[in-house]
Amino acid sequence: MAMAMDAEAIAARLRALVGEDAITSVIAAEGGVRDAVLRVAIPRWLEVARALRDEPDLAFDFLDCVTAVDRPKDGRIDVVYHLFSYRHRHLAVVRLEAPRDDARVPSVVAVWPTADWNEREQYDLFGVRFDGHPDLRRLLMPEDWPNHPMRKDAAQPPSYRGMPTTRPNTLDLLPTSTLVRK
Amino acid sequence: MKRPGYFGSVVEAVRTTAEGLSITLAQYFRRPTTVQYPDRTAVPVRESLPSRYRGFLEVDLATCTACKACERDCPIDVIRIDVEKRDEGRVMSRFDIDLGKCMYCGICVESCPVEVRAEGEAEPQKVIRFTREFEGATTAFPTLTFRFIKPGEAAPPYKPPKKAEAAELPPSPARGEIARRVRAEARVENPPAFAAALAQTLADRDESLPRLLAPEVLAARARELAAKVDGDFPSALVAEALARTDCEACGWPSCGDYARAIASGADAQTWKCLPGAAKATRDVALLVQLRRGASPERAAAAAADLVRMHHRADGSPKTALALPAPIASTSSSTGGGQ
Amino acid sequence: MSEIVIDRGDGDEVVLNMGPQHPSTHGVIRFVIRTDGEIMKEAIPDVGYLHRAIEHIAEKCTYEGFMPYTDRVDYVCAMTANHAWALAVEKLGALPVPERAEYLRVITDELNRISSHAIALGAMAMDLGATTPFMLILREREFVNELIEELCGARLTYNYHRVGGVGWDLPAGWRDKVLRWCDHFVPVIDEYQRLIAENALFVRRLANMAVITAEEAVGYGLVGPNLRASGVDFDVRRDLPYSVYPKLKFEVPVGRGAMGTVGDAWDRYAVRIDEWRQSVALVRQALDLVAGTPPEFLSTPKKLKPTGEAFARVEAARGQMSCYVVGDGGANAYRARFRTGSFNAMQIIRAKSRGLMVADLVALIASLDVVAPEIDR
Amino acid sequence: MRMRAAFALVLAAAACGGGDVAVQLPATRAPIRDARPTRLHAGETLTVEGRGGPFTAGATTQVILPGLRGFKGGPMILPARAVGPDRVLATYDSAVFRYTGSSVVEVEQRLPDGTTKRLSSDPRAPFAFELAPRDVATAALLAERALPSLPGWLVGALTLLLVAAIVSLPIPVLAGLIVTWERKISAAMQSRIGPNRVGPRGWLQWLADGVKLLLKEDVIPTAADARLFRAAPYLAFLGLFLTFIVLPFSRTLIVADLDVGVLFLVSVTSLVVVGILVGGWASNSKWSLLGGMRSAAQIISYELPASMALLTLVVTTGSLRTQAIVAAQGAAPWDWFLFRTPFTLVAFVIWFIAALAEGNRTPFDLPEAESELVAGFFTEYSGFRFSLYPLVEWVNLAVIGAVGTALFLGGWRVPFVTPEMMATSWLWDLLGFFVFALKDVAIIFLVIWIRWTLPRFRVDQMMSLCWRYAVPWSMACVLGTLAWVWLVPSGVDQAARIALFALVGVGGGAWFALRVRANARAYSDLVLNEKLGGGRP
Repeated sequence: MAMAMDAEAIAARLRALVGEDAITSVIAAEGGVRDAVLRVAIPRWLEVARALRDEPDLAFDFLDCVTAVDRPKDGRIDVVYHLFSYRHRHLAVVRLEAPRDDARVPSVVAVWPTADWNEREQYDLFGVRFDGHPDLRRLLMPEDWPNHPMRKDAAQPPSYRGMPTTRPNTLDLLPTSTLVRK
Repeated sequence: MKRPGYFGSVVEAVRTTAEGLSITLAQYFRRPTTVQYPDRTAVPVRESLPSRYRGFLEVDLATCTACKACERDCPIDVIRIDVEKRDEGRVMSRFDIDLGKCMYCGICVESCPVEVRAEGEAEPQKVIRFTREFEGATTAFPTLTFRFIKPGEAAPPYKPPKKAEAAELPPSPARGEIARRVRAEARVENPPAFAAALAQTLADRDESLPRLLAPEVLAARARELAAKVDGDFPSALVAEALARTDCEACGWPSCGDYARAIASGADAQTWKCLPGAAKATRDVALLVQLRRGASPERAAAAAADLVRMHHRADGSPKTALALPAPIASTSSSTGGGQ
Repeated sequence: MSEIVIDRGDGDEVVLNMGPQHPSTHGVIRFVIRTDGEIMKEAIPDVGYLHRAIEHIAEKCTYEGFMPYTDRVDYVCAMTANHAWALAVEKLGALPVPERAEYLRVITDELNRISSHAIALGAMAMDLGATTPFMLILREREFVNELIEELCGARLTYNYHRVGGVGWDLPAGWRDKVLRWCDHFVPVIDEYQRLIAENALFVRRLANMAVITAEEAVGYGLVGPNLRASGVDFDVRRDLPYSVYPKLKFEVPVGRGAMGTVGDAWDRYAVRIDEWRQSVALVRQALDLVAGTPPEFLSTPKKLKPTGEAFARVEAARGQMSCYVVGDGGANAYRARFRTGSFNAMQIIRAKSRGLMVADLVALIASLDVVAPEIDR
Repeated sequence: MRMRAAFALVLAAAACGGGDVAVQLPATRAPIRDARPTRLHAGETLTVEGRGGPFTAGATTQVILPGLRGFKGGPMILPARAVGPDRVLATYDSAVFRYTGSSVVEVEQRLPDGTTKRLSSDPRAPFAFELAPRDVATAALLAERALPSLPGWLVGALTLLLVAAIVSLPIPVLAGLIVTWERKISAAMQSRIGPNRVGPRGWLQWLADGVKLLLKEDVIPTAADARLFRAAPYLAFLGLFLTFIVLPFSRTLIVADLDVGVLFLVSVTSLVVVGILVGGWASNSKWSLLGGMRSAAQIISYELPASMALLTLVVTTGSLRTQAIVAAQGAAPWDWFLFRTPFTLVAFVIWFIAALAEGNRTPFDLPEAESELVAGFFTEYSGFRFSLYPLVEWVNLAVIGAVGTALFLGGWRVPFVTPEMMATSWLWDLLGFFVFALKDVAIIFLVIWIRWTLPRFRVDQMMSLCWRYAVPWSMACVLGTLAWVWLVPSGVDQAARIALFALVGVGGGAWFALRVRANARAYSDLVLNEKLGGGRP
């Protein structure tokens, strides 16, 4: 029986299933935040994930998207999971707030196989370590790339293996009319 | 659904193959839809394109108010506008668009505030707009940088009439004319590297001194260069005299840099172009003399002495110069000199 | 991109390096194949060769300035990528969109879906050796390109949608041309079906090959035609409706295992052919309804400096493309994330490639309709 | 071009020894007992033996064969000389074309006293004569006699080389024309225009490509086995070139009408697989090796059904000679072997599929499957060495066409003209050659047409098609034909031919034409960009 649940109902069900401390809070969908967000405690995330998928009333069988958002001002990196249920047609947004310098989050590859590459990409670009990931390597950047490029504080290395990573703007190379007249 | 059995698959194979063959034979008798660009199309492809086609950009400087909205909104800043304060007021001294890097997204056209009436167009166009030109194939990459204001010239910004708000939109030439003119100029400005070098080596195969310094040849060359060296002294003229092979024998990273150094006087040794040999030394010496105001005859004589001093009879340079450390060129080295 | 160091397997195993430049990897993707000559032990994908850091660029230019970059997220079906970004930013800033713009968006999305499927189906036929269907179907794609070129001036990377509407209105006479093309295209679909889809050789190459069950499809996050071919009846246009899709009637083709089992390579092929027909029907309905809408097609937002986060989904040609935008009040997006159909489809190739033959790997890649720009972004 | 090649073949026509031994009936008391040998080449002598010394030595004698019609129409007269009372030696001087027929032998002598004596052999037992133009061996012999100054073996070798050159010169031209035609057909089938810039309407495109390939540098990979790498293409070319010897282009246009024609044909094509395998291995690249192995497996396994299919024909005609097989077929379509019996029809289909497989043609072009093996066994080749492999593939097309025409579609038989009538003048042979060429071109079109319609087999499917379908069915055909030839009375046989032709030929053709018309009418050609319009060839 397909019965869509909203964020509050989901949070309540999860607290009942996993424990009071699993869901730290629920951010309601108002102001800039367009979808309600469940803030989950990082140590309990794996259990919550299993509950989200296996609980018949929740049945979140599709992990839509895993995104890391670097917030240096608050000193944290948020890992946001967007989930969807084909049976109940309802959505859930889970946010894990990890400390910025050593972001360690349990991997959910065991629950949703699609998390494999999603997590590898977020590790590659943001440096979020996913514990328990079978093969946590860089996905997009070369193996020996010096930093995690999409972090707000990541400077672009001037060259990689002898190849310059920036090129002068072709317009600057053209001598302007003033130079010629001198 | 179960796959057909042993004989069923034979029947299926025959039936579907026959069906496929009948389709391809039917296709065989249809008219081909391809067109043999570039030389066998009914009309030049440019005319067959829809009016909204996003080809090369062009700017009608007569109606441009130099508000720099397009330069500001372009996501990859391919537009460069320089506005200078001159005695006759604010003036645009440079309007370049690097169409080699542009992604033809049209954001600049949308952000341009001034609307104009282009010849033969119903809808009002903008000052910066797309044309239906697209043939930009070139071997020298700088050709794709369209310079709507020639270096050294200036264009006063357009002042839209205040009071006649509802007045007729300012007229503007048909779309494409400006683009074609600027593209032609760009092609002239950047001769393909290899063509120039090839033409030069083929044209004057015999570069021995007697022929190069023969009185009438020298005098004719001096007069020819004198006509070119009117007041201004663009380094491109010097660059043309060199061998344009960027071989760094003269110590400069490229012929353009050596030419600019000679033009600006930074490098007085005008005989260091080894591949150019006597011919290059002669032409450059003539240019330098004429630049100092000498008459063609005195310039020819001075050039002849200089060449005889530094070149053997067959035109080859006397001293195989040891390469000095490359001198930091005034601007980063690029292909052909400016 | 990683230098995968393979330990030398047992005696007769050959390690083949297919890609990154290879005629049938549909873009710059590399597969390290461990095989004994014909049967593959495994095909390990290695991606990242076309990574342009589009998500990072989103943080460097304004919301409107980023729109042309979304064309490059999936240059084969750029329109739906535009649409995803427009939806996400409009949801983030709660911006109104005129009704005419919604219809124009649907029309261009469906036309682009047809031309994208044309490449998918044509390239798959070519990978299995039949070059004629590829040429014929590219001729139809050329017509679609000409139609969209007349509408917005570009043939591949359109930059047609805007935040708050679309860039241009319908040119005069365009509607009849599209209808004329639709009447021409429907019989071509039937001919294409008879020429290649039902060809015995083609069917034998694809039926019962690389069967993906519904659980596997959902688990690996397959979306769009790949998901529906495995029997999961889900389409974002109908089940999480956006734009004006609720006003349009269309069925969602689902894999029925007509030539083998549900979820085999042939089903993925057949579902795309049926989607052609649905898209033509959608274009026709939208063209009729757009005539009656008020002329305004774009309401450019005055000040676009939203804060908060928004998540939008669009049914792209390669399945549901999700776009997650975080705004911090600045003119540029604070964080933008595109999750595309090919990205998920690539993950299942390694699992499905075990035991297939080298020729089948080519068919598997083509049946999943994977394109490199979407994987690496 | 093809006409000059045909005449060249005639000048160098050669037939070496053997042939059917005509059964001689015991002669009665006729004055002439025997005439040997009955198979004569121009330049050889005919020995006529009399019974009881009927001839007078030294008299001017000539041997007359009334049954064979001489060049100018009258009975054939051979100049002869009587070397003994019971032996006359006649020299068969020269004949441009092959004569076959039976005739009585008569010797006419003018005696010193002015009377002429005419003796004849047993009228009831005519001799079956076969007079053929000079074969290469006799040609070499004559050349040696004509040039005594040069050593004998050199002249012989030069003659053979001349013959080989004359036969092989048109092959690259043939390949070029077929390549260009294929590109034009594939273009038309894909709504493209195809080559139309080089030469009249693009027909010299092959020359441009050939010259380009000649100018390209032919690179040998460093780690490749250089000697084998260079030899491989020539092996493949040799294998293909030898098949031209037994192909009957016309009644007399055949290089060597070997008695083992069909067997020779089947065995020679296996040289091509050696060339491909060696080429694949010598390139020392994984992709080429895979391509080479796939192609070897494919060609070798398809040789079996191909030879079994041809065996059914040999069983029906009773001779391996290609000319004999052509002679056994009538000119009318229902007399062709294609529609002779249901078994030969199936044999044709199997042989055609096997021929496609041996020529690496789609749907069997696995060895050079671009999408998987980049270019298969000739990935590493370039320049002229590379051009030999496509040359082999496209001339193979012509060979498939020629073999199919000769063995299944009645070869050079001109409708409503009996072989005897054809023997009368060389114009009939020319017409026969055109009929042969027409059928050859039809089969080539079919092979090209299939390439641009069907996708490719997978390796295991190709093998299963061969071993689970082609081999058993071809064996069944052979047995079926045996039973058919032995059991079916000729009346039923004739009816079966007409029925089969009507059903498959006419019926199938009509159904197919209807399908083509339906597809042609399915949708109208659309031109959106009127200014540019559709393509014009």
